[in-house]
Amino acid sequence: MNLYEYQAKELFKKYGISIPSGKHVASEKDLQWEKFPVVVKAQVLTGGRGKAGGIKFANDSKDLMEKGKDVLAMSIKGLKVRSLLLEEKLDIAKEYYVSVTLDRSTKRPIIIASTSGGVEIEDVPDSKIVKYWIDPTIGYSPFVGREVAFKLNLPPDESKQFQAILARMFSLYEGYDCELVEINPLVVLKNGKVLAGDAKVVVDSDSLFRHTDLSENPAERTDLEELAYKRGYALVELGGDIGVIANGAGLTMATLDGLTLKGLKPKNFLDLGGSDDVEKVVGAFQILKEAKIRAILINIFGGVTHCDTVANGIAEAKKRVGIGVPIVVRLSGVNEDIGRGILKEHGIEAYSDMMDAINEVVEVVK
Amino acid sequence: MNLYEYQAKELFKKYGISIPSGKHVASEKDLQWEKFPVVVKAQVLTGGRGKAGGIKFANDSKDLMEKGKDVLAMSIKGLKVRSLLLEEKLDIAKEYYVSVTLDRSTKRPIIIASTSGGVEIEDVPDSKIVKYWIDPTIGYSPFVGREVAFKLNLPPDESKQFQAILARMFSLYEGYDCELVEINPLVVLKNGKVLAGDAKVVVDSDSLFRHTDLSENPAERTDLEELAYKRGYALVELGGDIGVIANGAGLTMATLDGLTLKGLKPKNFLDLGGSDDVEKVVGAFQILKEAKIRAILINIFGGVTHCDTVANGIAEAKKRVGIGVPIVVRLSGVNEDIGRGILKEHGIEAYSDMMDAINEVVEVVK
Amino acid sequence: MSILVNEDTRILVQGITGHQGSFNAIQMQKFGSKVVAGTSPGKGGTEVSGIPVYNTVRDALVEKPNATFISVAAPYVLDAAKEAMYNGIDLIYILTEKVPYQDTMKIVSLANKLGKRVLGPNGPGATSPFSCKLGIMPNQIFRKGNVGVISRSGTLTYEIVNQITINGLGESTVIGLGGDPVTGMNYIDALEEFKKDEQTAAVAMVGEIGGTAEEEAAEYIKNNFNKPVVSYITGRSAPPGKRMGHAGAIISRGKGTAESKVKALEEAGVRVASYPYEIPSLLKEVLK
Amino acid sequence: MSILVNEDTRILVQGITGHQGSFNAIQMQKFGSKVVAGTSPGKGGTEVSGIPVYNTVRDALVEKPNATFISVAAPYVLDAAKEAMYNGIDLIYILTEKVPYQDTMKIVSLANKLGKRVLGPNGPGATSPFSCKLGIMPNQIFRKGNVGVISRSGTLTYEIVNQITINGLGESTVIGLGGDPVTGMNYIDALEEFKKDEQTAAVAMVGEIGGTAEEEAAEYIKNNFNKPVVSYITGRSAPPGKRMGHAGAIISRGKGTAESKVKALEEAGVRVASYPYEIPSLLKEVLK
Repeated sequence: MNLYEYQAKELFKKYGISIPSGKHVASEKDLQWEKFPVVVKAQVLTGGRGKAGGIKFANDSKDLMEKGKDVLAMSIKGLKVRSLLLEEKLDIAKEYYVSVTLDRSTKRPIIIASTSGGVEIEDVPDSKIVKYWIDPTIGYSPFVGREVAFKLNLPPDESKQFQAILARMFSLYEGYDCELVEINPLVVLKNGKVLAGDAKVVVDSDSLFRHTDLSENPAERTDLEELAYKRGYALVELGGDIGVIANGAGLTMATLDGLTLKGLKPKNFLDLGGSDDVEKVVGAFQILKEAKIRAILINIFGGVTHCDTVANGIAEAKKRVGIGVPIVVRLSGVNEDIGRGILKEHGIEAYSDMMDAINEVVEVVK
Repeated sequence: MNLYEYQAKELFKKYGISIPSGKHVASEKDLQWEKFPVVVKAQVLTGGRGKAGGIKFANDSKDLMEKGKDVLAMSIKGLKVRSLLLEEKLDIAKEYYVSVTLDRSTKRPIIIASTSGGVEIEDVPDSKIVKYWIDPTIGYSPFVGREVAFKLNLPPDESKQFQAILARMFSLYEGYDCELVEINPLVVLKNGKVLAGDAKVVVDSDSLFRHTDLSENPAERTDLEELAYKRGYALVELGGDIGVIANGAGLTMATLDGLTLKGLKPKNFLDLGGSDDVEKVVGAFQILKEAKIRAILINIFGGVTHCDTVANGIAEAKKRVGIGVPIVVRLSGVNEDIGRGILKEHGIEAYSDMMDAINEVVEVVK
Repeated sequence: MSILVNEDTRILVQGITGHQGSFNAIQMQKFGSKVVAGTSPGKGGTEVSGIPVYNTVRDALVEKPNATFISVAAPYVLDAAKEAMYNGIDLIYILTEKVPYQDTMKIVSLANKLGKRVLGPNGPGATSPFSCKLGIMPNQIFRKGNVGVISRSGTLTYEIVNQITINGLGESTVIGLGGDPVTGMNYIDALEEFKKDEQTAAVAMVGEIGGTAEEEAAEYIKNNFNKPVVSYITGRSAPPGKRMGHAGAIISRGKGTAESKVKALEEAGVRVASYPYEIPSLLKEVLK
Repeated sequence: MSILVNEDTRILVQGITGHQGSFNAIQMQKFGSKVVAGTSPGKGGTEVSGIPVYNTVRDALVEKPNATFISVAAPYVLDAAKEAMYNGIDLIYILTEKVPYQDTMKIVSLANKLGKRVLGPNGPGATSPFSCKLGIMPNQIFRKGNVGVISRSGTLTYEIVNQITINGLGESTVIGLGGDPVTGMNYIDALEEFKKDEQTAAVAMVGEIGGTAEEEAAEYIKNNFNKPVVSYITGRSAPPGKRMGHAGAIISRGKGTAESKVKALEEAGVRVASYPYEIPSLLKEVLK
């Protein structure tokens, strides 16, 4: 789960990581500030808000009110700005980069740091980046911060502050089950103080049961995805016109790939998951009913999910949901024959081979 | 460092371990309580206060005042009672025992628990004691509490509370660098609630730099020990009449053992430690001057501590301190010859062999 | 002789009285696995389909289990895995999905230190027809044979195993690694075992988008693996930045694309299928 | 050939610019030890007695150290030991006293996992005359010979080594385990090394009150040790419940008495001296 900058900075505060003084503002009436100039920052879960005009400077109360309203009314990359972060304007001398994240390939946390901050880290040449993998047996210890700081060649006073910040970032990374804790830019002020200019924190959604202080943020979901999410389905909208229902993430992806290789454009990823429930099948159709599609392909390899259950679900959906497009079904595995029999009663001929079903979809949408 | 019961219970509270409602009272004027009867518990750093009359029950305010004053005026095993803990009287159904401590031999924390609580754990037969060693790689995890609780055969509701308490005791054990966290008795009330009747916590003195909320308690020191402690010397009073100054804990103990084997009674353990400082030597004599002794044996094996430094210290002490008893000196190791020369100038013949020096002490006190 | 699980595997089911635990304990029994014990704190002394239930893993040791099937809820998986490892269980299979990845990292790091194996979380387990199934794969799709199968997914694995079986081939062991970003065993761990296994003549490797495990496996195959490998990679049509069902199936910051994986595998001499159904014919070719 | 330290030992001094660090670095050099590098954050590029100083252990690796002498202040010992282990140093000697024992336990547990050795804290180190001294023992008390010495104390060790030397015998390696309740190496670890060491013909074991390490060593000697052992145990006259200088030297709850240790050793066939000066004659007897 991505956190907004203001949420991430609240966590920074909790962990003792220096941040600029600031205020989170969700409505016009709170557009007030004492010491100008002030920075007005759109709170959106996407990068590049600066270029998109989501960061503005205000010089007095009137200016703040105007610019604040402007930014509150914006959408950035399709995402509506719902709130702002007002922050003191910083007297910036240098901008660094530092992050803690998971390196999937070594299964270790990795620290990435650079004295070239303020730009996307992907755009910084490798020679200017310091990487440090944390040994899971040894964990984080102050020497890690020293090694990174010396490799970055920081002056002593910056080094000390940097090490304190890095240690706290790592505590936050572990304490809140983060996937990413990133400060970009890590700012060195003209007076020598080091603090977090921006803050990006991604928390593992699966860990939220132990972080009850975090409420779930609305992610970047399309309307269809939001509908599916609310009803407990794993759906990803893809933009094509063939509705897909399958079971298992791998098989669902393979179904999409098969359609794509045949020149069709799938509308969605929808995984029934490891359930064996007629209503779960019916519900999937109810969601796809809201999508503009030309056909639906159901691809089931029966295991935990029995083929007869799916067949009953399809029959039920035909009755209750009223689907206006052709339905192509493939059933294989547990109770395949029973399922095929049930569908036959409802006028559907189920395939047992996945490719046959895909080819049939090609036919019906011709 | 041993904590008083009231201090230990403050830590219990911090860690969420259930304790009786109570109040720490250091002076008569605070001898007040709402709901009677109340228990008046002497706060002393020794066991057996119950038998010594340090725990009393008061039935009303007047009774509390009387008994409180009584206990405040007590000394238990030579230790003055300086404060009290007033606590609600518990409606006790059962008394258990549970502790977390270090097992030196396996270098692992060990959990010791028994349903036979309220007595010294040394007096409980092994068959009624459950021991559980924590694997340092795996650490404490809820399954540990389950295993211990099932082995104790606790009823489900007690088991649940016991597991919560044990997990928190372990957090405290690690969080405060404890040498011991002990609850004896762990009380089961008639209403089923489980809580810490008593509380014993010993914190590693070497860890106090990171537990700045704990102030150092006056330990059970004799006047001579307290004097030495304040001046930075490791001194243990032993009760005999031969003063001992040596360097290194092992060599100092060996010196005491040598005197003892020869039928003499050493007054003290005093280790000069790894210093090379004339004043440190002089200071040692200044401390022993306060002790009733018949002779002083100085036993030095010169390493970090140079023999000439010690010789100068002895000479200085003879001049400044005015020691009224014979001094026997043994010098060996670094700068032994120089040291012996210096002492000769001051009329002291130093031995180079430890046994010769011990035998000389036997002679001078005959 | 198969890998990881065989007739000597003695399975403990942690959380045996739960829905998943009891259902799969019985399915494993039906397959022919030795399910020797289960745990469920407070239910010690009862039984599930003749399998004795204990309060703790320690108590269950009287049944001499050497592998465990963990199906407790996600918040309790770390504790269950620690309990199993503390008590000397060698193979830890975790069915549970949505385990926080830092918990998985702790489990994996501990297992490495203690010399234990972890399979999963969020995978279907391991099956060696017909000596042992540790996991949740459907019982009826297998035939004993010489093809080792390694996969990160569940149903797609069954699909491919089924294809292998109905086309007259058979499996030595089928391994589901799990769909999370961090899992215990990975492709290379499984390949190392298949390399040593005399029963295995070829390997089918089923991959998906996300991470670089397939690329690393390709590197390993190129330099260290002497048996033929065929592969199928799914997620070619997945857009970047979207999790495709599995927590681990995501293309992020340009990493984890199907193209990259296919390319790496082909460069390592692996024949990569376009559709799952092509796997059996590719296998027949490389096994000639 | 001596144990633990020898002519191949390349010493790093962590905290080399401190008083203890610089003094002992020079003393070790004088003894003939290869002191190849030191660390002191922020002082990289300087030198101490010709020994190059680096900011971090990582940087110091260019000098190929394989042992470290840690003399940083107690609160920083855990970090220093982790830094050394992370960077692959095999032998960690810790001079510092008053290290919190839970820090020591972490260090020891890590070292066990990573296959490293820890000597100390709060001990004088290890000396093999005259190939290497790692620690703070006085340089002038040694003679090369066939007696291995193991001790928990400092000065008393020097006393006994000196006795051995002036009585015409000599030492293979002298090991000071340290006076804390928890230390890295213990008697058994050292005995295992002496058992394998051809140079060592007999062992002098110096013990003291507190804990049960001597009793465990006695058990080991009885069952597994084939060379003669003589011993001296100090603290016979110490009262229970009092720490005698060393944090570990305390008789508590009836455990850790000198009597218990002497008894266990004698039962294991070890000759136990009443006074330190008797050690050489006992050695001469057992070496006959």
